[in-house]
Amino acid sequence: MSKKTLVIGGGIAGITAAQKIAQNGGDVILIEKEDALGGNFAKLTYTFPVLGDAKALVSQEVQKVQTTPSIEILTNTTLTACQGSVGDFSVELKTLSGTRQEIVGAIIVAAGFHYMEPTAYTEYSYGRSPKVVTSLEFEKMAAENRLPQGNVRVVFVHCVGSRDKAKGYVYCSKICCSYSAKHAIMMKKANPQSKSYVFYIDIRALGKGYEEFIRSAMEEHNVRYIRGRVAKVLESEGKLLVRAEDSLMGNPVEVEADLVVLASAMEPPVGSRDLAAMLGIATDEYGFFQDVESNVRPCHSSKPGIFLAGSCTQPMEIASAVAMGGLSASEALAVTR
Amino acid sequence: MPRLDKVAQIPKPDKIFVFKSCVASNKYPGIEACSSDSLRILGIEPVDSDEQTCCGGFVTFANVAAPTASMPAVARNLSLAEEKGLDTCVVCNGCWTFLNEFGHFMNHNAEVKASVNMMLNMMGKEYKGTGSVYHIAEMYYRLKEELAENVKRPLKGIKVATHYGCHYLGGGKYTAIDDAQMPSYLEEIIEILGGEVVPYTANRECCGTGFTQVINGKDLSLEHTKTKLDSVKEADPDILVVQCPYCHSQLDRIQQQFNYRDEGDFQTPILHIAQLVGMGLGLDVAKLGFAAHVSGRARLENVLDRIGR
Amino acid sequence: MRLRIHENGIRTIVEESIQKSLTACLQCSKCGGGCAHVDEFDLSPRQVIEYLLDCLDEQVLDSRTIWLCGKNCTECEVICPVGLPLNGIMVTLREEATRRGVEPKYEQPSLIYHKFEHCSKHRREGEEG
Amino acid sequence: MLEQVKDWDDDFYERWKPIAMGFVNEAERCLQCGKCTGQCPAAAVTPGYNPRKLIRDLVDGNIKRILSSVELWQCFFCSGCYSTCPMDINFPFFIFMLRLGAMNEGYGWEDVKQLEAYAEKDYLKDGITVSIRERNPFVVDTVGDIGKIREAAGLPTKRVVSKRGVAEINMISDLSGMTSFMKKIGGVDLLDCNTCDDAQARRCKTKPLPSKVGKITTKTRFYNYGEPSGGKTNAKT
Repeated sequence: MSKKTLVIGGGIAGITAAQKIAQNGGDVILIEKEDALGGNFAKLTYTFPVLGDAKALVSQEVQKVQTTPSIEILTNTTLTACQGSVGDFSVELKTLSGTRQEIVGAIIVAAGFHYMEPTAYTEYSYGRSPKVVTSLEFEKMAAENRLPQGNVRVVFVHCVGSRDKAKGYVYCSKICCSYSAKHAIMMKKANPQSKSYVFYIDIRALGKGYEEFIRSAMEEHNVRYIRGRVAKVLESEGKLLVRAEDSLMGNPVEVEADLVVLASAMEPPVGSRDLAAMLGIATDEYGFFQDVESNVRPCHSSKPGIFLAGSCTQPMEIASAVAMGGLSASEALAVTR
Repeated sequence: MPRLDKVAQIPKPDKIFVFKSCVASNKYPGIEACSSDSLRILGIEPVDSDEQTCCGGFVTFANVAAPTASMPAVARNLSLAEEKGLDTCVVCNGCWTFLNEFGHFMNHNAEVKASVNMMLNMMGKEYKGTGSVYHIAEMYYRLKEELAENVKRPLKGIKVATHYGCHYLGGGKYTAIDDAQMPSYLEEIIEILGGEVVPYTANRECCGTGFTQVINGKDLSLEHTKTKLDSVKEADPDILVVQCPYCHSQLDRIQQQFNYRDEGDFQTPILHIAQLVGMGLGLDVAKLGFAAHVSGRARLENVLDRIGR
Repeated sequence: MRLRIHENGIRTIVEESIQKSLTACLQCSKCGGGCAHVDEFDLSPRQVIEYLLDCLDEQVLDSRTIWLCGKNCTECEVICPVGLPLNGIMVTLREEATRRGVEPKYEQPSLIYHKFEHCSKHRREGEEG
Repeated sequence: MLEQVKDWDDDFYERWKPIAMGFVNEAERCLQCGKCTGQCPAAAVTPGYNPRKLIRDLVDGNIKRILSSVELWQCFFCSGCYSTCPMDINFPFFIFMLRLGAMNEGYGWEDVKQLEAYAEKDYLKDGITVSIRERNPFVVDTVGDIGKIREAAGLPTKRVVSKRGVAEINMISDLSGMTSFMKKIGGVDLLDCNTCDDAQARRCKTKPLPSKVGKITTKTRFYNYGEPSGGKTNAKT
């Protein structure tokens, strides 16, 4: 029986799981398909509800795993085959230098998530106008100090791709409300002259301090929240026309904007169904990994010995991903020793 | 972006049943003449029947009876093509929606189909649901290569704006060949014909006819048409191309009314896509039926002078 | 009627006088729901604030609400979950309306206020457009 | 105005669903997100019209407000709401069916009557709804005879539907109950601008809307969703 644990995914959930196992005397192989650890967290500028420096936080965590001798980090590596059962999985890893066989006792899947590309939402002019960006692109713009300057209006659009039966996903992406508020605040801090508008259906601030965070955007940073889903973004004379309904009033409204930020849905990681088939575990209708019992065993996959962590199971914020990483680490330790 | 998988499913038959539209026949005969002739040039023999009536949609949208009353009329018209074993090609967005949508509804609703067939059987007809309905713009897009080969009178230097019309793209959310919000196949056809596409802001706005609104709520209808026409005027195209005769009639005739009322000076010629293709394919000028056009005829003459008669 | 939203309405004057951002309004409708006289207003206090945010200044200044509300009663102000001083807002609006020469509208609304007859203006020429 | 809960008809929607022939049955899905109204051409030019509110009232069962409203008759049928709806609600069909419901309660007959004339004089007589008759005096001056234009384009002078076709359309109309429905409304004059005299023209321009259509009294409709004055003046700034 192997005492090693394979962690798939070097995002914050995978890093936390690897760290916790190592802290308790286990051996870990941490694989990441990209060339650096950090995952989606590393692409952010600030965290919420406290505006912490995301890059510093994640590099601190990455450094911890990199300096732990019992964690072997393999970047640019993917899983290509997996056989066996709990305590004795034989896995095949494809690295840059070739393939490699390993025997591991447990597997933690922390494959993360993917921001949906809202190309199907042609009504928002995404991909046609450079002034319409996704939240991820907005983060990048903020990191590179490319946010528009001067007297500009920025419109944030909630629920792009989520809560949508026709073209997207029916589920709620859970964190878009909070991160859009974060973006609005970032915009205001970077350019105090700017005016921000947020179009929402409901505000779903499900976490400690989240409601207060969004209220602070409204009250202190003067962000205008309009209840209504944006119907159309048109380009007109170098400006964007954002059309929606102020559904609290019942009036169709129009905002002339210089930048439109689409809070696109969190969707399952690319290739999640293939990975699930390889591991022999179940996914839900969207392609997220299915837990076997969501109330008391949220990190157990449908196969014993394979555990789930982070946002590959459902849309989730950083704190929950960290908690879930810790939980799956303790479950993995229980079967490997 | 056009849905290429849908386009590929459209056949290139030898013959097709051309369903005539009421507005096209009686207000803008050029559309009727051009649709048959252009299809013939592109290698499809148009088949015609004088038994075909109005699509039957009028009954539903005017609320003069429940949709149950237009269902048999739709089925009857579709059965005319089915008898000949052909698919149907329509020139009007309204006809397309009703034939397509109600046909689809009957195909998936055995009870309604049976009751409709009970009526049709009395007149010796039957609706089976075997034929498909295609819009003529779809056919042109499918016959892109043939179109490119046959251009005789390239629309060189002619600025063309597009208006798709609501009932093809909106009503056909899942069945149309393009996305409802940002379609682009008409633009491609225009480029094949050698024209220059002009974008304008209100591209996807409704023409303002609103089925019955132009009769019962004229003020609303005019206000909406004005926003549309204002936006078109700003872009100043030589031609605004539409794919629905009803939009054609609204946009063409209301311009004249605004001019009479001194609410602006609108002189944009409106052309149906069949007329535009007919023009590109070098049909006789009389066949294009420009004499029936109300607004912007001087500009149409100018366009003809530029590209050759 | 589609509105173009901007930021240069009397909203700025109101915000200056109450020293608070109107975007703080939750739009929870507690003010109108708790008000004893809301039936007589044309706009509920919540709507006044939303109109101000939408820069529908004329509608706000033309409304009866600003003349009827915020006189002696502080019901809405007391129950407002974000503590917006609604009385202060109404006072500012009344001052602004007086400054602009808007006629005060104290009279009670008639019962048929909301029931406008269907306009029978009817044109026949060119029915098919 | 204060709305009383007793105004609501809790099971109207349930009762109405089967009447609507399975065309429409997903109003419960509505998220009230307002995407429909945001792009609606009718809402953009009308202060009160709002598809979202109509759906809300339908699901709530606040049906009196919908059926007696002017707004119900202001839809443009552009299908924009359907094409943009994240929950795939086919709202234009709601309007068809709700209008029939409103007519059942005695509203909107004057509108329908004008259209009925097209059905009776053109659709049933010639088999073509939009006939060669020109009803626009301006166009008569500009365009002239359509028959000649048709001839020049190589078409028959008049598009004629075969006798059999017209007979079959009439038969369908009888069988589906459309004819009896139209008899109930009664006929109406349809004028032809080509042939109309001065007296007729005067009457045509000044004729008020009828209060009675055939044997049916039509009730006055109201602006139930807002006042007919809007942000028109502010919209420009």
